[in-house]
Amino acid sequence: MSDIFPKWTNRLPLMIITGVLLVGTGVTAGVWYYFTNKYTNVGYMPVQPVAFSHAIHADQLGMDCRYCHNAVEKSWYSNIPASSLCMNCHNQVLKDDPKLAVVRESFQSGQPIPWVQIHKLPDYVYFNHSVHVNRGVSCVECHGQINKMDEVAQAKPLSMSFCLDCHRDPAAHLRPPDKITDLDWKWSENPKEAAIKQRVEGTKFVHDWKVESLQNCSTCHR
Amino acid sequence: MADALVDFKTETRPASVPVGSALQIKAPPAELQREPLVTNQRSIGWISDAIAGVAEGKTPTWWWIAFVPSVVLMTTCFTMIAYLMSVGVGVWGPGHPVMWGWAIINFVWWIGIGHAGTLISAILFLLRQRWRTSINRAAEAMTIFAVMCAGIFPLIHIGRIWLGWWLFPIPNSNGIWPQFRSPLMWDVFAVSTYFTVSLLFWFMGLIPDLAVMRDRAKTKIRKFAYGLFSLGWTGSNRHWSNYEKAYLILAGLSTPLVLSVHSIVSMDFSVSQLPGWHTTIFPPYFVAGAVFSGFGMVLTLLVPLRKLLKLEDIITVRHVELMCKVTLATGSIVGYAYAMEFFIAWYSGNPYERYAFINRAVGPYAWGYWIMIGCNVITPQLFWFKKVRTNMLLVFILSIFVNIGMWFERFVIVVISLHRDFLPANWGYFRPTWVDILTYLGTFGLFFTFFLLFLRFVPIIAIAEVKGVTPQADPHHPLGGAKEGGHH
Amino acid sequence: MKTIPPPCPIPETGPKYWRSLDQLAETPEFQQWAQREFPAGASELTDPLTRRNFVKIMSASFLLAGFGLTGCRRPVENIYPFSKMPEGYVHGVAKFFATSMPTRNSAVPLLAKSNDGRPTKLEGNPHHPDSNGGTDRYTQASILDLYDPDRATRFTQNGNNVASDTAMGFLTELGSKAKANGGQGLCFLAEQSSSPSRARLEQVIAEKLPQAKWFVYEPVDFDIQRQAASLVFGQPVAPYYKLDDARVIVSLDSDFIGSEENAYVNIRRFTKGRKLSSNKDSMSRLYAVEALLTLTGANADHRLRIPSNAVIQIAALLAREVLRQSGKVDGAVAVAIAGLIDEKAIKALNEQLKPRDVKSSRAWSADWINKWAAECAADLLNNTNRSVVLAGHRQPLAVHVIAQTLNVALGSIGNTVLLHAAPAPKAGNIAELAQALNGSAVDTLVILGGNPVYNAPANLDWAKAQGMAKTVVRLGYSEDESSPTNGWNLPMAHYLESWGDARTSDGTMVSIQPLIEPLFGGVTELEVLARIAGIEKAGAYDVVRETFRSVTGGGEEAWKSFLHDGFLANSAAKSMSARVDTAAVSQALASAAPVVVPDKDKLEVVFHRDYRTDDGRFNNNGWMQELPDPITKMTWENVILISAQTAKDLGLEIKNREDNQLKVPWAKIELDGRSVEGPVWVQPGQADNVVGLALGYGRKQTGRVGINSGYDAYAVRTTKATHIATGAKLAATGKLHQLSTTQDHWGMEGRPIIREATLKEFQEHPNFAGEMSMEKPPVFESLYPNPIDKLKEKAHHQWGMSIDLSSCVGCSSCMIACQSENNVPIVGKYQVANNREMHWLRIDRYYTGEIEDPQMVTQPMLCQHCEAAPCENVCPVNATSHDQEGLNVMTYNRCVGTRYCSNNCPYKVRRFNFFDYNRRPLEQLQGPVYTTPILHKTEGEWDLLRWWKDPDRGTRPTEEWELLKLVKNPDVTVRMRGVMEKCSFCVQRIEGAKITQKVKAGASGDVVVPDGTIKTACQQACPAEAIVFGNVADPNSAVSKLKAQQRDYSVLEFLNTKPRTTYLAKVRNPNPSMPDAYEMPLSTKEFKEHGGNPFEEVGGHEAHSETSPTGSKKGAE
Amino acid sequence: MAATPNIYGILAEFETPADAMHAAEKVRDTGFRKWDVFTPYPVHGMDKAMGLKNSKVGWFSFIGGVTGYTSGMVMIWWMNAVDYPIPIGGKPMFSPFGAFPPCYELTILLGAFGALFGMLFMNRLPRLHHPLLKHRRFALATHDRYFIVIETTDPKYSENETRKLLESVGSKRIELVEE
Repeated sequence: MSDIFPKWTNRLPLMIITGVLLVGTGVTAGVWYYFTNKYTNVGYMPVQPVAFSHAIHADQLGMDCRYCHNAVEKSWYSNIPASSLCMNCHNQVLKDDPKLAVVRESFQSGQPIPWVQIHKLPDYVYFNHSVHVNRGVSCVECHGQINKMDEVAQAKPLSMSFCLDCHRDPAAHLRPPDKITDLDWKWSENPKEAAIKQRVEGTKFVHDWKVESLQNCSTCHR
Repeated sequence: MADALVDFKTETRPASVPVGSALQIKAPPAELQREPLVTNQRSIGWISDAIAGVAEGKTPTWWWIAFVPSVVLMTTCFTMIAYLMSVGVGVWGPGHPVMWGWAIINFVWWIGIGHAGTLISAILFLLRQRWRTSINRAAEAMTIFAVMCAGIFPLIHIGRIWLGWWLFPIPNSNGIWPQFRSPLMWDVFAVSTYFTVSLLFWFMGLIPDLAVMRDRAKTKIRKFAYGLFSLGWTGSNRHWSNYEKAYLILAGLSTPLVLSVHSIVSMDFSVSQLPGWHTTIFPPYFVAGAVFSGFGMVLTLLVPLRKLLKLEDIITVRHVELMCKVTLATGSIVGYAYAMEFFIAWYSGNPYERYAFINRAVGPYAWGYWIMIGCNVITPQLFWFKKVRTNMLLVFILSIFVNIGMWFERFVIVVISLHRDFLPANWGYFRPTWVDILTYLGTFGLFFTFFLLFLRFVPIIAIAEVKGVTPQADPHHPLGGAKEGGHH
Repeated sequence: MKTIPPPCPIPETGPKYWRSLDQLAETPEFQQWAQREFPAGASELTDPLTRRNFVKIMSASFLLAGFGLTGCRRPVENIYPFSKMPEGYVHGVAKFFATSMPTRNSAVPLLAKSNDGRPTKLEGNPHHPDSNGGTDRYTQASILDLYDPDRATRFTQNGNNVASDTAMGFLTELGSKAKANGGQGLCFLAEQSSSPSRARLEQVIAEKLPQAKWFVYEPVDFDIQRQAASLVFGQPVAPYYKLDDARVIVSLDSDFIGSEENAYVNIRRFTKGRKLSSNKDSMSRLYAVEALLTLTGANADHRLRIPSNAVIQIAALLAREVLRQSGKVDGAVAVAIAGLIDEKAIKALNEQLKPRDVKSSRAWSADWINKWAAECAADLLNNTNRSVVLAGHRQPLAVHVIAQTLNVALGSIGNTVLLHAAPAPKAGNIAELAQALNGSAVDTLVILGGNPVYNAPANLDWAKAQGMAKTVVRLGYSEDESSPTNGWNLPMAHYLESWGDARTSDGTMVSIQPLIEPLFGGVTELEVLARIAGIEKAGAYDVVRETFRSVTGGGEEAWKSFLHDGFLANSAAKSMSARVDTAAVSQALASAAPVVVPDKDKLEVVFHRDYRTDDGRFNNNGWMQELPDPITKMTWENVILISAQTAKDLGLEIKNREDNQLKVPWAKIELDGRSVEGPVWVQPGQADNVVGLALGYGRKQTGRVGINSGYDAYAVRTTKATHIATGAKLAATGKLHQLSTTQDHWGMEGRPIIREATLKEFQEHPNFAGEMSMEKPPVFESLYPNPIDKLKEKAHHQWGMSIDLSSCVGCSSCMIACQSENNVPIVGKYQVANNREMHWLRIDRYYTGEIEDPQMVTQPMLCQHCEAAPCENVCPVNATSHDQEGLNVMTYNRCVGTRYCSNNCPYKVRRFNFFDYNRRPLEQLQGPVYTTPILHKTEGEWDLLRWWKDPDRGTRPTEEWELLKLVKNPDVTVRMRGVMEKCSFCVQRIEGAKITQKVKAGASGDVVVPDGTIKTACQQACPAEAIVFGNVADPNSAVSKLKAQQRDYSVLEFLNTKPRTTYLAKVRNPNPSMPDAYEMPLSTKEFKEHGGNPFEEVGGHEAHSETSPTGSKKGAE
Repeated sequence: MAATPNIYGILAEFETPADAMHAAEKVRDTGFRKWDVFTPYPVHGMDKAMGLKNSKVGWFSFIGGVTGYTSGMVMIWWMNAVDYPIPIGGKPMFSPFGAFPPCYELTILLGAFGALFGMLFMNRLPRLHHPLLKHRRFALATHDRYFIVIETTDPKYSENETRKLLESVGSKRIELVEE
């Protein structure tokens, strides 16, 4: 009878249990990491048709975000500037640079530049830029230090729980309205002090501006 | 060690048994005779032979005749599910205001059927009803397959089947959890627990019997398969000691489980505020109904099976009678519940409540209501008569009526309550579609495919348990070898 | 750590989702496409970007939605910014433009919402002097026509495609050729229009081409109002009714709430005269005399049902009484009117009213009709200067003449009836044109709009007549029955694509400006006429601009404000005084036709304008087709309406088993040798021996929506009797036909769902509505506090709604507005029969009393936003929940579709997407076997593959989907199959307003949205102002004040769901001296019969505990 | 003590449960430790005859049940009331009553796991390879015979004496079982 099952099979249950535990942990950890926005979206850096550098424009030249993204305070949508806006400067600066050929061509032909969209939310999420930037939420909260990026990459997961982090505790993220587009701004160079100040000032903003900590479904889904 | 095979038929018969009266042993003294659970004084070895023989012998023709259509029906079921998933729930009948239709009816019906298995194996075990041993294995198998059929429906009835996993508390990047106030969440836990525990219970009971099969196996594949699943069971008494304790605990756990599952299923209705659903009587009424329907189904299955498999000595007329009595008792409880519902509706003074019940009896679906009353309240009353209980054909027919009646009970609750509720402007009607019907019939294919496979490969009666209840298994019984005056 | 993903090739086309599609502008594909589609118009693309040109590009670019790309880490979504930014354009912010929708002789002033260049929603223009922002259902639905995939998309000559330039060139050529012979042989057939520009062009053509002839045809013609007034007052005038100033209103078959012109204005004025803020207020009283049960009759305090051709008798009876006591009208008129009275006919009619069932409790007497008229007349006389008599457009001239005479006699002229100057059109009618055609006197026939082959009187055999012209030029909105084979078919531009002008009923001049360039290059009537007239600047814009200059003399500034406001301020017509032209009146009365008392073998036929498809113009409009008729609640077809008694007499009884199989007899109606077949339906309250045939269905050549819907009543309609005919026969064919209704149970079963009282009862028992509530259980503190109560303290608003059932007339405008605002799909006739219609807001209609003469009540039913919502706690996945402002929110993307919430909703206002209604074409919603994507191909591509490439498009043909998605509101998620949906109180508007307020607040705490800022779509569309929405936490808000009224009640209050939507009970105002006076409304009586009594002082609660079971089925059979 | 290493033990066969039980009592009284009785079904009274104590399986089940109940309550409380409290139907964020049904089910589920896996653990099953299972007569242990096996590793084991003992208690057939 037992010739079917050699002696080593008696160790089988232990081996199976160990194996299942190991594989199970691995799969769970893998799914946890690789199947979430933190992995699938963060770091997404597609090749853009024009090698536009935010680092040069926003950081070195000190241009305000809203010079180009001028609808951000008025619309749910933060617009990508039209080629004509690029040409405001670039018909003088670097006007013959080959890197800008696509922009010039677009301006002349009227055909838009096919920028690749990076920050994308599902259609059923109604994120509104204007209400955030007008009420003390900086660009940096969702887009990261885009002013340091030569090529834009997604910095934050932009998942629902990412949104909830801020919505549950707005005091930890609000800043003075004039510092919204200053992506390097900090309450203090000393991180400890900055944290304390953020808490104190943030709580004050929440109170004074009547900021609601909204985690209702209707806040984002309609 | 192929020669290690033992020919059970020739070598192992107790020496005391004369060859001529092949499978019989001497009758005990008259004063010791009780109504036997195994008739014709069969020996312990015979029990093994008879039961294991079912799975070992040549596949009978009737099995194929039953199996082929079952597989066809099962395929139909899966085809219908694929059609449903690819098109939408609209291929079924539900609409405004009857948003649940056959799917939920079938779910409750199948899960109710499942209850008999657990009841037989757990509650009767705790109550020391030893007659359960010859039917519990098949009843448990029936439970598992019925719960499988039942479990399909809540899963496929939802609009976006591929998101069904949202009903489980799995961490996700949306940071959102299930809503545990919903009876449907309770259902998820109840049904999955029920299925799992039933399976464990069944499997545990199977371990010694699979060892029997292993030890009788002649082919390598059988040896391997039975050997693997019997987990190396030897029949050690030290093992039996733990085993019996565990079995007792499982029976103890299954008893409140079986009561809770249908109570929770009933809460799908009673927690709502719909007239006809919003009733405190539902949990006991549902449990009674479930047992009623479950016994109905056990009878439907076992009455022909004992004949086909020649197991009349193990599943005796007495067993059938006892099950008829349980059916009679639970059927009466169910009938009482129907009456009570009407009384409470009248007594409540709530016109909406009253209308809901009057509408059952005289509304557009009155036919459904009266089928239910006829099958569930009137037919079981025939079991008062011994003549009916012992007439196998009649029992078989009546058990089918019970099954039909209980399906209609769920139809009455789900559809008739929903179709006319508070605002008359909403009132509507429900009609099943061909997909509803084929899906439901398809689950019979699923059920019988599994059940027939179970008949072929697994001992359909708990061999060890049946052995344990025979007098010759009792060391204190003369047939068990005890000396005069017993021994303690 | 992260690597740059492998470079994805740029996909061939742009974004996939229509919401992000707006981000697409110009692409090479578009250019190619445009050149292919608009070979003539492609050059325009190089024009400087004006707003509308940009809009055209935007819209057209949607048509490029295409193919996703797989194989990369995630599909690449490209963003296409503008190459050059249009001025003043902020991407993503909706804009509103004033415009108006032209109707027959009038217009509806509008504010049209434009999302990134595509109009998505229409609202009334509240700044217009004769508008409160309400609209009618036709207006709300008209936006869907813009995106109708079946509209005409091409220019054709003899059925062959031609370039638009060729076609327009032909018109110019036609004009110059005609000029040579003075327009000999040139005929125009137009629809009615109030456009000053068209009038001007008509004038120009008349001058340049004196031999050319004008004809006007409307199948449903309201011009009789003007004709009668002009006749009575001896000068060209048209009446305008100020119903709000009237205390007594008598409708002589005038469905001024439903099917008359400018019903939305009438509703506003009518309900304004009946608003009650407390039991001290008074309200007007409405008497209706009619054959069919119309919305007006349903809202009347007293209603007399009588065959249509006999209405003149009631008019005469009234006039006799009134003129006897009023000295304002010449005695000769009184004599002429008295001469019309046919006592024998009245007696016969009276006999028909007599209840035949001995068990009937209906009152009746031998002089019922006379008494009714006498008391009604007495009431009118008691309210001189404050009463009004209206005659309906179906009635002959004589009735209108009597009505205006009555108005004069009652002193209404100048008070409740204004006379506005209205010059008579110089045009022939269609019969004359047919004669000319048949006499081969027409070389070129220019048909401007309309659909004469379908709707011209049957005896004219128009299809043949039209073929007699040498050339037919037809400007049509779709290629339909009237598209000529012998000539040109020009696609007509939708009014939202057109320049134009019009006048509203009060005479105010309104502008029509395009929100979008014509999607398929359609042209307007004005452009066609201008070309033929040989006007140099023949663009519609130039024509309208020129008209504006010539009419008003206004310059650029005035023009700009005209466009901006949408109307010309102070341009309303002046009220004129007039006196009765006795001779003309007497003459008109003398030619009145004698009354024919119909019987079951000689039935009277009434052709009526359909509440949904109008005269057929909305036949291919899915919203209208699926809108249940406000009275019959039938969808997707018209029915042959007869009374219960007539049905019995003719053996056409209908067994309504309420089992989703509404099989009714298919009957044949014969009239003067012509016949048509259709399904018979019993209409409670309809006069006996009268058959109602709704126009607008049974079209032979229409779009994919309207095809196979209903029967064609035009087939038996002749010039002899355009509205009322007698001598018809109705007989069963033996066949049965299944109808689709949204409500097959008629009675309220004595339940206090709609609560009613008479004005007198309301005055004496102001709290009657509350008294009808069920006995409350002894109230204990809730075991647990409602978490909402805690959130309320922190939230800035608490939303609620109040619906005044006294004001709701059941017009259903709100239903279409909701459908338009919230992207509510249509499901088709088959699915409606399965009770799967998707309307978030429905209008429940109940009849009470006997089927012969019931009272009808309507109730808008939508999500009640219960504070203790039963739907929420049964959802296993948190898909429906509460927000802190008291909204019951539905998160579609979380819904798995258990449908439990719907089962547990006592109001059953939740709707489930049983199929992908947005992605399945209608014909695939026809069961019982539905196509499965596993086995089906669309446009030659396997559905699953197609789905993989673009999950949104589904199995709709690409062109259909690309067009239909343009009508979607981008602020509302388009729901997929398997999810539940319901009224959200227009949460997108609420959130939008809150965001706007917060953006405005910036770094301040001024975040509370002021009252009145947010209007829900239904509220905005409601001309009756019956729906009010707002912040209930603010005691000064409009909604709080309404909820504080005595009539306020919650439906099913005993369930303690604490609805945020409450109703104001309905109050009727019967005249106690009328023979059919009632002490309490019939529904209240029914409630009382079931044991309740709201009018007993001693604690209503005790009375209610004795309620008996409600098993009886009233009214249904 | 001098058992050959390839002998597992000595196997005595009995025909009736009574015989086996009496034999077991003798073996127990002799003081053997590493021995066992093998029966086709649990023989009533055999535990006592072998001198076995009450099984400890119950504890596994108890621990499982307690774990199930508490983890259920904590999970539901944390998910619905702490991590993401959403107002639902006017009901409290957490109530032990609403949470009871799932917790009840979890109690049973983990209790059942405890019972089954506790039993398997106590019995050191699955053990697919066993010397007895190779023995040809032993297959009858699941049929209708009763066996007593005394292992060679038992300190009291001695082939001859043990065999005699087993013979004395009535076994008709005694064999050695190879490892």
